[in-house]
Amino acid sequence: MTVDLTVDLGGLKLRNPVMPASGCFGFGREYSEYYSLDTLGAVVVKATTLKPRLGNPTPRVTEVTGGMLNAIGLANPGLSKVLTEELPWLERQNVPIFVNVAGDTVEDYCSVVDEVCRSGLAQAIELNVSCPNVELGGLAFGVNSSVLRGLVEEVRKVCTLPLYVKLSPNVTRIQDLAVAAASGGADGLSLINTLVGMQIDLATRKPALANKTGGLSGPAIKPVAVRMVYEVAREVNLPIVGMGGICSGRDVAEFIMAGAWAVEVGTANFTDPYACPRIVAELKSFMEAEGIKNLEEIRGCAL
Amino acid sequence: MTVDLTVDLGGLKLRNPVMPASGCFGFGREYSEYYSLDTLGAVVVKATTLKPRLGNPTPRVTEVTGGMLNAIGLANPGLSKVLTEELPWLERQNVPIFVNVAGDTVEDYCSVVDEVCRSGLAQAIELNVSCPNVELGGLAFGVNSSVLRGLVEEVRKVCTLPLYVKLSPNVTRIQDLAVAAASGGADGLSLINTLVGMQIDLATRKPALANKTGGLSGPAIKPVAVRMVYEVAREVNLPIVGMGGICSGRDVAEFIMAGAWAVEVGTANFTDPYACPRIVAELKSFMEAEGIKNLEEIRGCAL
Amino acid sequence: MLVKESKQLTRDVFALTLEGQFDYDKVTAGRFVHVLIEDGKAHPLRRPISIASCDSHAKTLTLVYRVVGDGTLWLSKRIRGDTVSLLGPLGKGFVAPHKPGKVLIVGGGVGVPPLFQLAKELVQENFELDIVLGFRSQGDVFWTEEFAQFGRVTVCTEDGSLGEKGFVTAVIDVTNDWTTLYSCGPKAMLKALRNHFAGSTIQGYVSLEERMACGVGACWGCTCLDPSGSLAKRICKEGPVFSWEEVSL
Amino acid sequence: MLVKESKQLTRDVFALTLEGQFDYDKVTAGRFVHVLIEDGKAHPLRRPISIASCDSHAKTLTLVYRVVGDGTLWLSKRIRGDTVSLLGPLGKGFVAPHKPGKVLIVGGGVGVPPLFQLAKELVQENFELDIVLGFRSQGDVFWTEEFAQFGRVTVCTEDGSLGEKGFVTAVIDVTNDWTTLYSCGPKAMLKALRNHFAGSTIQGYVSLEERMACGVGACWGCTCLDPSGSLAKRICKEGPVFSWEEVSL
Ligand SMILES: Cc1cc2nc3c(=O)[nH]c(=O)nc-3n(C[C@H](O)[C@H](O)[C@H](O)COP(=O)(O)OP(=O)(O)OC[C@H]3O[C@@H](n4cnc5c(N)ncnc54)[C@H](O)[C@@H]3O)c2cc1C
Ligand SMILES: Cc1cc2nc3c(=O)[nH]c(=O)nc-3n(C[C@H](O)[C@H](O)[C@H](O)COP(=O)(O)OP(=O)(O)OC[C@H]3O[C@@H](n4cnc5c(N)ncnc54)[C@H](O)[C@@H]3O)c2cc1C
Ligand SMILES: Cc1cc2nc3c(=O)[nH]c(=O)nc-3n(C[C@H](O)[C@H](O)[C@H](O)COP(=O)(O)O)c2cc1C
Ligand SMILES: Cc1cc2nc3c(=O)[nH]c(=O)nc-3n(C[C@H](O)[C@H](O)[C@H](O)COP(=O)(O)O)c2cc1C
Ligand code: FES
Ligand code: FES
Repeated sequence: MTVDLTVDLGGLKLRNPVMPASGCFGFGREYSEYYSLDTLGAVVVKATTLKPRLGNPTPRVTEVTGGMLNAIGLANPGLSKVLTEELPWLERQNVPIFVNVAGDTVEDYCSVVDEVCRSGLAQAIELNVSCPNVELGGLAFGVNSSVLRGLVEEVRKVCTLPLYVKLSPNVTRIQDLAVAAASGGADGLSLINTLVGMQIDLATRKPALANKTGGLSGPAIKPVAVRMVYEVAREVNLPIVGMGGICSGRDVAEFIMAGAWAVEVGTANFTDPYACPRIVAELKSFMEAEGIKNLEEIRGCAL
Repeated sequence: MTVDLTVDLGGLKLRNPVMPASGCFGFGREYSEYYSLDTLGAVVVKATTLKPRLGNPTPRVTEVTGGMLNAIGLANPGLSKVLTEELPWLERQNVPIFVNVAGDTVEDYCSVVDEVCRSGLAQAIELNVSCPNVELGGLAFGVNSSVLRGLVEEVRKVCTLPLYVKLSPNVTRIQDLAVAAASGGADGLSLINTLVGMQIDLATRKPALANKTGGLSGPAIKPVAVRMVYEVAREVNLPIVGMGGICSGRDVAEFIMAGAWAVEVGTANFTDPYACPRIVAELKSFMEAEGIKNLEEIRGCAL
Repeated sequence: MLVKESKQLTRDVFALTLEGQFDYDKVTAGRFVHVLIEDGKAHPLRRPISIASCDSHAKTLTLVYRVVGDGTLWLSKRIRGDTVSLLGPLGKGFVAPHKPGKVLIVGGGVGVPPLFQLAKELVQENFELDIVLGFRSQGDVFWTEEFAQFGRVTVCTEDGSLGEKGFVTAVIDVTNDWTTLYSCGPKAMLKALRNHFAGSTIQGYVSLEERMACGVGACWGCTCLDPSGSLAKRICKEGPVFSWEEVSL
Repeated sequence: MLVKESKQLTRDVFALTLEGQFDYDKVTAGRFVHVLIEDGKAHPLRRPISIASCDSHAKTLTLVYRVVGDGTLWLSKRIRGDTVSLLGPLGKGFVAPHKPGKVLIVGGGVGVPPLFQLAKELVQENFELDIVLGFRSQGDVFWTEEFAQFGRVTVCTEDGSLGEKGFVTAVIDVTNDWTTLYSCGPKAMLKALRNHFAGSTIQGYVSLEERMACGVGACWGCTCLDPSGSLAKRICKEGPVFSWEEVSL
């Protein structure tokens, strides 16, 4: 049986539904030493901000059962270096590029999105709305429907590429935020970002991360992520990129059945640098074994 | 070195800070065949409702990486049997009893709390506010500050025992709900209840639980729980009973350092029926090794 | 307990014999053990597996299981000398026939193993047994010769590749004079059997399965309903063996 | 790779020798491997451990580590024939001295192991070595005799129970004519060493530690800052070895 792994994300065609998640794959250079990036559906690059950022003090990663906490703090070389040094290289790898964009203010987001779109170096924008909104006293953009809608509306005005809004799971009803993003003009939704967590270091009796809290990712969050994809898929009619704890082709199938069109793989890259191509191969075998010809056949079948 | 494990929860003295969590220990009979219940700080019994409940259809438990999902659906024999058959037996085990109370309406809660208090068979009430509020279309009592405050105020009127409100983690800012419970008259806070999650069964291509979603518990949620205890401890000056993924004495220490006064142990009982007494012993050794004389010495030290 | 021997019986069915300390006195056919997977960190829930055979003199316990997921896969990789943590024996097993007379035992797939210990116990009490064992296909068949020492064995396979072709009900003549029927297997088989004997006076027992957390009756994860649908029974505690009258299938 | 030998060196320090396929050609002193714990399910992050010694002819690799938590505890229980998954060699190791002349090597605790491979390489290139190894106490000392084959070894312990009493700086005379200093150990030691040599023309190198996720430069989890504090360097990629001029300690 031949299996069709391609995905059509509203016109943007992907070879397969598996892309490395933002922040877990840099700008692609490091893992390109392990395999050719054109085996991936797309690459979602590290959150890019207007100015370069050093991020939070270290320690900024730590392990927990079935997952990890990170408080990288959006460390990145800044828009200008990303456009001149990172994206041109990545473009030559023959793989669609999603640029994950972060900011402190609506204006920041708009500037970055505008320039990325004008550069012609990216195929889609992923808006990371889990960042604290400095104008609103540090509450994340992504936890309040009207704030989120406002942000998406403004970004939409300058965004000429498919616009994916990456939702925060640290909310009471994620479907409300999904609706807000959709009505603001999103072309698709990515979910989930990390859950806020903390670990205490018993030796120092203080939080293990210098930033105190960090984002929980990895298998530990998969059930929450699958539930959220399911809830959003029932209420919003936009392509969904699902993620959270994906480690295997079977995990991908769970997300697709819950309503995702494509997926991102984050933490699993750290456990296994070959995780992404392995997961593509596993998904293919799963589909062959189950007689599933293409992803649409099972997309949202659990709804 | 002698270590003092006792906890004074606003007048209610516990031998040690470890109690089995509601729903994970029935009414104590089953685990009393494994060890004597008077080794525990207290026992938190299964959610009790006014009328008997069969709960949700099966399957209603399933395993996920580092945790489990449950959708028991508040199955319980109902208030009257609890008062006549369960609590009298448990009272004879010489261990403080927390009765976990659930309901569909404010009235339900009040009736159960009232009768439990009058029975003289319990030492504290734990209000499970993760239940859907039928009067408000199924939104849980515990996800909206004013709804929660209203519930707690009403229950407070009839509650003559220490009143612990058990917070849901499925909210944007748990500290707001904690404040609401406190201003409604809670004597203490228990947290966290389970995170809403889902697993898809690849064989049936449907959710693994008949109820579709279920509550995620176990080590997977520990970082979220520790973070929430920490956040609540910084904003509310009430005793906190922390829980979520506790499996060892070191885990207890993490919660105490994050601000908990006592803890509950749920899922770990299933992995190891001797979990609770083992955890008490491990906590004691940890304190001995670290030269910690009593829990107050480390309570909230990570804040 | 320590692994004494692990034996592959079919493509996906394994027999694991454990030795060492265990509450052998409390074993009766139909009771089960709750098996810890690794150290329980990635797998916090134990796996319920019926006791297929128990020898309290040799101090050994045998579990027969099909590899269907992570837990049983892990179990299948244990080798002699490895340690496996068991909780049990748990639940309520098969009760002896209330009346003397011939007994019918019907097993399907990995429902067969607990019936081995049952047959052993019943023969010790001098009951005469007819044993019907159903499998999907020839390659799935195991332990039929072991059962032959206890009574007359009829094997059937769904595809007819061994023994009679079809489901177990196809080879069971309801007019036979069995007083008691013990069954364990897929729910569809248990249901079909009860329907097959509708109107008969035979006393029927079924062993049920449900996903379990605690295994001891504390979490109410594993309930089934009584025939009225108004009372819940915990399969791990009041079961897994129930009489036909006690549960709705 | 396959475990060839696991040897306990002190109360909590173990030497693990692995054999089999590995990118031996790319090993240089100071580079590290990223070790998978079990199957990575409960422990999704690998553990960075320096290469203590490498023999590309015998196809063996030795790691020396202290048991401090779950991961290293698991590692300490591996026995001959077990498999351990490694990623690497990763990072940038020690670079050879720019100038000829005597070399000073200073290690503290489990900072000592990578210096063994370094000493081996430097001696092959005919450098003369002075080696100072600091430990907490007599019971923590390991591999000092192994180092003696490469140069003059001075051992010190914080409590004076073996060798000189005190920190490594107490036994290092800055007026000596070393051209290059290589150090690995606790940050406090690295800092003290640099201060000790303040104003000297010696070329100093440090090997840094930080909590890591990817280990390959992709996650920016493990950064340190340059002396100006305005540029981040990834310890796993640009390091773990840095010259004094490159980083703020
Ligand atoms: C009382 C009882 C006795 C049993 N006796 C046997 C036996 O003798 N031989 C045998 O092969 N099988 C038996 N089973 C079924 C056996 O428990 C499952 O096949 C096993 O738990 C699957 O575990 P896994 O990790 O391989 O599968 P997974 O699918 O990875 O397990 C995931 C979760 O689902 C549960 N689960 C999956 N399938 C079942 C099932 N059929 N019944 C209950 N829980 C399930 C697991 O326990 C685990 O919690 C019995 C079940 C019960 C309830
Ligand atoms: C480049 C490099 C080389 C190293 N080489 C050695 C060596 O040769 N010998 C040796 O004994 N140790 C070495 N370490 C330290 C070693 O990585 C840790 O001791 C080890 O990861 C602890 O793992 P654990 O699971 O036992 O501890 P846990 O505390 O349970 O680990 C929890 C998490 O914290 C991380 N972590 C804990 N301590 C450290 C630490 N000191 N540095 C970095 N991460 C840490 C772990 O990797 C893991 O992700 C090195 C560290 C780095 C960065
Ligand atoms: C180290 C690390 C850095 C991350 N950085 C970003 C980021 O810059 N932008 C973003 O939107 N998400 C970021 N994330 C979140 C991931 O993209 C992803 O949403 C999350 O980790 C869940 O997926 P996983 O469980 O597969 O890791 C980061 C996650 C990790 C672990
Ligand atoms: C099977 C099961 C049943 C539960 N039933 C209840 C309940 O009736 N009332 C309640 O407040 N919490 C209930 N909980 C939640 C637990 O009390 C606890 O808050 C949660 O499981 C987190 O702790 P843990 O990770 O230690 O299990 C239940 C949890 C489980 C696993
Ligand atoms: S499994 Fe917990 S009651 Fe049966
Ligand atoms: S550990 Fe990921 S960049 Fe260094």
